[in-house]
Amino acid sequence: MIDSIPALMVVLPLMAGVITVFTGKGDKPWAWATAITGIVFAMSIALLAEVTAHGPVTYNFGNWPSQYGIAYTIDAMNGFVLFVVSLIAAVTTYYSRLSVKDEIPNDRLHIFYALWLLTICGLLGITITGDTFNVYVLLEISSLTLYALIAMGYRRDRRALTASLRYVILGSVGASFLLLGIGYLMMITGTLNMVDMHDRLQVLIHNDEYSRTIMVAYAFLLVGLSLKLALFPLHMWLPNAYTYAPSAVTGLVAATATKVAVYMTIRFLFGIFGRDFSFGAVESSDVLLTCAGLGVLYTGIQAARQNNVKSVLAWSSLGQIGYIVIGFSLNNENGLTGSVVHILNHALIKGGMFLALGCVAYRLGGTRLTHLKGLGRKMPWTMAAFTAGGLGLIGFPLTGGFIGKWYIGLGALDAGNWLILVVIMLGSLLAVIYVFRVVYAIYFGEAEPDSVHATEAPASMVVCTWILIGMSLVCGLWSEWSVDLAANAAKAMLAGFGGAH
Amino acid sequence: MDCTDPKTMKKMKWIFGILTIIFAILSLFISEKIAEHGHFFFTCCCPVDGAMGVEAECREVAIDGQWYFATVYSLLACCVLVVVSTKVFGPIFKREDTYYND
Amino acid sequence: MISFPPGLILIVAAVLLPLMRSKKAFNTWALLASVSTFVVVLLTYIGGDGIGDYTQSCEYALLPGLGDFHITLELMQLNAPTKIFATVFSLMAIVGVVYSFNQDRRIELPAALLYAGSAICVTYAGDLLTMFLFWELMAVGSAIVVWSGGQKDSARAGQRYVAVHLLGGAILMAGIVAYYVANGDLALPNSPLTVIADGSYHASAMVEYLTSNNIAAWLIMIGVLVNAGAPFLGAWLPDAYPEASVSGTVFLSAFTTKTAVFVLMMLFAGADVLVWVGLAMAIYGLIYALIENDMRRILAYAIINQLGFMVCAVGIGTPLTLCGASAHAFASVVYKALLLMAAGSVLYQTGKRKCTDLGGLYKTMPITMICTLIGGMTISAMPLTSSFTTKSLITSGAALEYELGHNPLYMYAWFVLMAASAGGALYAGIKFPWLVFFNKDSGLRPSDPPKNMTWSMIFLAALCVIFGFPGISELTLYTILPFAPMVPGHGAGAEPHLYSTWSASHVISQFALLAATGFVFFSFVKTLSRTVTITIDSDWIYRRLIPSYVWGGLLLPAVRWLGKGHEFLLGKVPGMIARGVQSDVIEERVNKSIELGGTTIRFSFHFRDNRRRDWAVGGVLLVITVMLFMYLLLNFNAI
Amino acid sequence: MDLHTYSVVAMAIPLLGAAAILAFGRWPNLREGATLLTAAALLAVVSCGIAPLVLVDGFWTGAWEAPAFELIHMVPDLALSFKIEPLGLVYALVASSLWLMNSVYAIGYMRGNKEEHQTRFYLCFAVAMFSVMGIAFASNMFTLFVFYEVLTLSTFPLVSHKGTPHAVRSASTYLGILVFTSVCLLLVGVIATAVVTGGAENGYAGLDFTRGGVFLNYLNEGGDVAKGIVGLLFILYIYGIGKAALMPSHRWLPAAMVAPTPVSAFLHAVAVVKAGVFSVLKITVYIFGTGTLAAISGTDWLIYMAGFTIVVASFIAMFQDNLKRRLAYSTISQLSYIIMAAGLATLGGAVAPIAIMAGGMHIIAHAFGKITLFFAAGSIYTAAHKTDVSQLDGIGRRMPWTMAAFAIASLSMIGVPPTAGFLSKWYLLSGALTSADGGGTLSTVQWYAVVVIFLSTVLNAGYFLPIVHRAFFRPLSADAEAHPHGEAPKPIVLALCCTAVGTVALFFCSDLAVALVEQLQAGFPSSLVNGGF
Repeated sequence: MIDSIPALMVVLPLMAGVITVFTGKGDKPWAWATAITGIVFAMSIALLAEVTAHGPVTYNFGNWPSQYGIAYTIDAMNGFVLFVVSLIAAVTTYYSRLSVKDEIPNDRLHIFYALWLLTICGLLGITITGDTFNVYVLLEISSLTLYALIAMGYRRDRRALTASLRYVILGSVGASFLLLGIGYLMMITGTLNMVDMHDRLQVLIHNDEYSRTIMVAYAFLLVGLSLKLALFPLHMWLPNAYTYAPSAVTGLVAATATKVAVYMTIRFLFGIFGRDFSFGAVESSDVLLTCAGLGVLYTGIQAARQNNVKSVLAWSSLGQIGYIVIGFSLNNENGLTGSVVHILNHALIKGGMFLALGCVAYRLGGTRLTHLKGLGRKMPWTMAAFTAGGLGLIGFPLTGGFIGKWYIGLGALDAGNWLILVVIMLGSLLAVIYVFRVVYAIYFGEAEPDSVHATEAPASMVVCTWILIGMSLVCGLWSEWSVDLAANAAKAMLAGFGGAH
Repeated sequence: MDCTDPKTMKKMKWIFGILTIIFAILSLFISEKIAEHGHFFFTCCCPVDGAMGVEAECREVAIDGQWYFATVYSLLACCVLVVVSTKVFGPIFKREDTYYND
Repeated sequence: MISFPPGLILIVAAVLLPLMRSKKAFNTWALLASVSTFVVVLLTYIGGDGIGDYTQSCEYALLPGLGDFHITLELMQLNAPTKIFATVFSLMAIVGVVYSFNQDRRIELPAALLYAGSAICVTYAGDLLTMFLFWELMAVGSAIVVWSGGQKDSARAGQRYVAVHLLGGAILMAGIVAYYVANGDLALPNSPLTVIADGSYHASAMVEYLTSNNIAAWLIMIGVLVNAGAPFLGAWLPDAYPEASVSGTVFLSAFTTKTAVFVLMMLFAGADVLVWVGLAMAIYGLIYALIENDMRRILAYAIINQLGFMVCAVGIGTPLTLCGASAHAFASVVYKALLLMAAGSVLYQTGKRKCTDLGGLYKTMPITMICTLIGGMTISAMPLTSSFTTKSLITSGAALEYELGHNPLYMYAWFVLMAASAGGALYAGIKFPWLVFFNKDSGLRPSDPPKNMTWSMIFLAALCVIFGFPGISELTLYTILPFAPMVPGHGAGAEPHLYSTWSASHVISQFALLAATGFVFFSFVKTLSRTVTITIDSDWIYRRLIPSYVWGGLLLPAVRWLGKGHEFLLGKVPGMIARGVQSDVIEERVNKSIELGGTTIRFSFHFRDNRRRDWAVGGVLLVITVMLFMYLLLNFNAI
Repeated sequence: MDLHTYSVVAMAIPLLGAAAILAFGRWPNLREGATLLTAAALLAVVSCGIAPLVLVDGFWTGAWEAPAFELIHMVPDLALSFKIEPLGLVYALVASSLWLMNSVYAIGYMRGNKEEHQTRFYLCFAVAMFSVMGIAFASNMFTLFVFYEVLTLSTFPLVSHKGTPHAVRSASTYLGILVFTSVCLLLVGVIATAVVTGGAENGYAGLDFTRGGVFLNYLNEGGDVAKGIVGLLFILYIYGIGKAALMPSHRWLPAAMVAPTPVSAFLHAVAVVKAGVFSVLKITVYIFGTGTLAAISGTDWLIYMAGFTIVVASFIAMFQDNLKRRLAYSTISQLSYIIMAAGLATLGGAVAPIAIMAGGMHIIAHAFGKITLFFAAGSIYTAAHKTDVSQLDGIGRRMPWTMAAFAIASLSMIGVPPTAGFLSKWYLLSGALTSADGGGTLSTVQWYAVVVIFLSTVLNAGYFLPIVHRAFFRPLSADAEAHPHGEAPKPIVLALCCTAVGTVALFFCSDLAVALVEQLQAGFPSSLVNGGF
């Protein structure tokens, strides 16, 4: 059983997604999706345990040798990301019942959940696969379904359509860049398998062969990945997409999509090109740090001036991605550990906060700042979750957000880069401002006439919100386990291709 | 004598002037031995021994010399003090009554 | 046996007095407290054999604990000069209480008693810290006395007074701390005074510190000299004393400066620098007294002038001069209080304080006039007054010291002191009574003051005369001096013997000096008649220089500039950043303003319009292309 | 009970109190009862439970070697752990005893002025006290940082209590400056400390407060760090601790004056600013070590800056007509006494221990004096509705107890005996006048410190005593004649009399205070760097 888990992780949601279309109406699609994501989550835990205990797991589809067939390789790095993605998927799916019913036309629920599962399938697939072309395929699966999911927010706000369209265009550009890059690499290495590609690339680089081609492939890949992970200044698709998507979708996407893109980037930079090439031969460290650093500041300021709280969080996500990029761009163990652990913590925090906003939207029909005024007394649990999450965004000590920043900070100083440390702290300060604006409205604002009669959100939604927020707090307080996992992943990545040899 | 009358000033000056002369003569009278011993000025002017009431010849001379000197010295000192304070320091340090409006 | 410092009685009384509701009870208890203090002071002399017996003590652990920081306060120690200073202080407390019977301020008298009590406690202090604690209490008490004055400038003058004293206190404290740090001990260096009694003497630890330029000694000396009214440090005295009330000034004149003399005597006997300081004070006080117009300011400068004698005497530091300093302190407390009471009576009766406004009062204020004359004669050291003896002790001491050692310093001292003595007769003995009571008629016809004031004056006038009577001083004053004022005999084998003032020549010469002074006064009377002016002293530094130039010209602009910098950083920069990033369509605009340092800073937050045009897709694609090329170009040569 | 376990008990009490306050929110009497009970219990635990154990000679130095009470271990270098040592005890004692006073006072004030949101008010107070205990007993820099931030956040609702736009803006300034400095400077310093000294993973103390100082031990164990880096880190720490209000990061203090008076008292005397200066002392002693700072000999700037702050803040105070603003600037000035003490300690040698004692003593003395002053300001506001100094003519006749307490506290601020302020001034002067090399000569910077103390004495007198003069010696203004009033409500008068008496009592019964600060001296013999640089 354990042997086939890697395949099941992808195949199960894929098949289930197709089946969902036929599950009928009402709560059935939701129940089906919940069950599937639950199983997937359980499998991811099993996989993570296996990887932690016994090292990388490889699964060859159809028992083809890896250089011809498709191989799924799970090591400390993607085992960890798989865990994060499936965790978020499970929780948001369970959460989504009421929220989706409220926001999606009831005759399309089955379609919605079909797309939902396919998105999850794509995200898991990207993470799990050891085959570069497979990455592209699954990326397209997840992206296309995601475009549709985002567009489904049109019922509440028609701007979802334009947001989705923009995402389609830019996402496609990014994907095609990736495809080009992968194509170049395949051309010179003759393989699509990541391990093989890594090994051959190292030889080529060492012998100084095809260096221009490698360079171009690298550039295409990095720009494509930057677009996918929404690195400043290639982030334009993200804020509106997050803002106008249905609440549950935002929760899922914000917590997973960019994280998976980050994973891909780390995989390509460290696992395929190797750190000596990525940060030695090519000076991408400076470019990435500059972009991410400026991005942290710019997006922080933007977040501080949004009136839609969902928009605030969307911009904030960009800033947090900036931290993650800074972390791995530092090219040292502490920095990379910080990045990885922040993938988890930020996913939990941001997922939890978007779910909290989903609760607000469910009760009040919107998430503008004026909606949240005075909600501290009316929706105490939801708002407490939001506040706790906000502290995490700031990077307040004892929350998950702090741990990642701490390690990234250590990494920055290990690299002797005081400036970037200051940027990180300034980013935290901006986070204080944008979080505080909202929290102040929640607890000290006078409720608007519309929201006077608001009550606490349904228990199922609040519980899901709190699961994520609670986990983020746990990860902040007893963080040794998550940091250990992240540190293992970081060590593996620094060592080259995930230690799969 | 009406003390509020400005003319009193002149009378007072005379009175004190005469007193000064009397005391000076008195001092001279006591200090006849100055010339005899040739002492002069400060070593002769030690006032302490006089105060002690010791009857030592040398000291006697010294004592007397001092007393004679005292009259002249105090006259001079007072004049200098008055002139210096009113003519030199007065103009420097005297200000309108409203100088400090604090 | 008395085992607590008698001043505590007055301090306790000072705390309890404000609780008295009726005026009568108030006066009665105040009088009772001061009289009992006087009695207790006298009782403290009993038991020891006088000189050298300083064993009675009352300890209080101030900073107990571990290690080096254990400090025990010796509250009660009979120091050599304690007797005479404590006696005159407690005496003045009684007279002062009586004199202020008819004033109606509820805070002044308790404060004055606190002040007097602390002064007495200073004289009984067994260590530097105890001394300092009561020293500061004196400052507090006396400042309240000044504030109670109710004159036009009392508030400001009191403020300056207390600031100067607290500054002096801080300097003194720093000195004590430095001494403690260097020495590990705070006991008052009593030894030089005891040794002096045997005729031989050497410098105290403090004087040695002074000569080796140890900061401790210098800081302590400067701190004490502030209270002593030394030039440049003492401008508070003529500034504040005239602003106190009629009765308050009497208290003020008695304690602060004389405790300073006491402390100087305990610590710095024989420090040459004090000779210079004392001479400077004598001259400085004299010159200012001569050109001053306000009658109480004249007397304030007179205090400085007379203090010059005492400080100089301490600096000479021989048995004779130390006795002279303490005896003269006694005499000058009495006559200065008497003169200030007289001046106060005039002020009380006429409401005027400038010599130019007064004159011709002798007819209607005969008792006051007579008392003033007695006071004037005493300050001039007229034979048959107390200070004829006490001042002579000092001048004779200086001369003797010159004769013994031929140190020219003491010769200068003698010259200057003689001149100052003559000058003192000039302004206080003649000028002050003349301008106030005689001279041209001001037209005022006030009567003598109320009985309690009159009798206080008469009592003090009597003291001046009694102690001036031949033989009386020897019987009374000499017994409470630090030690007997002995002078060496001359000639082989001559025994040292007790100093005596009364010789024909000395008397004659003193009269000669006074007569000459009188002659000069009436010769220069036109020059000496006052104009309506004030004299500026070193208080100019903190009344003009610092407020207008240092503060107004230098610091205030700096502080304002600092405030502007803050304003810029806190107020403008965030707004600039906000505006710089955001230049698009505005949906919501929130104007805010913040008060900072009196100025209003306006923030303007612009919230982004969600409908505004984002970057067009084409624009983003352009950025993507640029990024791609950037990578390619940046690394074109890398490989 | 183990010594260090007490620290958690001390923290748990205010937290339980907070829960009780929340539960009793609807019943004001019960709620205030809970506040008072909590405060009393906290004081009892700190003064009767912890203090005796520490004061037993030598006990705590042994206990210091024992492992700290570790509540939560997060990752290497990051752990919430607590340890009791004398400096923390000084702070905890001051805060807990004054909290009791402040609670009594707050009840009188809040009811007297009919303020709203009282439950929130008392709740935040209790939470703030919780964080104060956390700061006092933190055993590593991270824990201190955490509770430092909790204190900032929990006092924000107190500062903005009135809810007016002005209050909110001022509170935002308060929060903004404190958070900015702590995040952008202090946290950077903390991270850098972990990196520079190798941290727990390499077997060094990392962020744990260490006898002699983390850096000192690191250097003495053969570690290597550039002098410039240590100096830079010191700057980061000092300015990162914005609560110490060293110029130019002092602006939050006057801004916070918009708060109700009990809060001002809490900020200025009990908790917040004390947390700042306490942290400064703590990092000087335990993170850097006086020996390290003496060796880098580049910390004179701290004394110069502290002296500048003392003098300039006093000057500004002199020109403030609003009573509370004047007190606020006075606080800024007085805090720098403690910073100056920390600065003097960095001269090393014989100066260090006594300077640290001066800092500890001034924490106590200033706390008692300043709380009295604020109580008096609030008392005047409650009884007479007056906020400006210029309105106080003759008020001493109507409110003799209040103004007498004010006068006593003023004397303490100036450092006049017999008040607590004298003791700390004594120690501070000792620190300034003790020469680092023991040879009896003073360096320029020491002279500077001495002169600043002189100036400060005069300036303090310059802005406090005129108020006393006004109150007692000026006639009542015509306006005041028309609006008769008496003393403030009894709880207010009781509280301020207690603290005023405390100010004097500290002088006469200085045993406990002196014994405490002497523990600092006894426990931390100044040691020098013997390698590294």
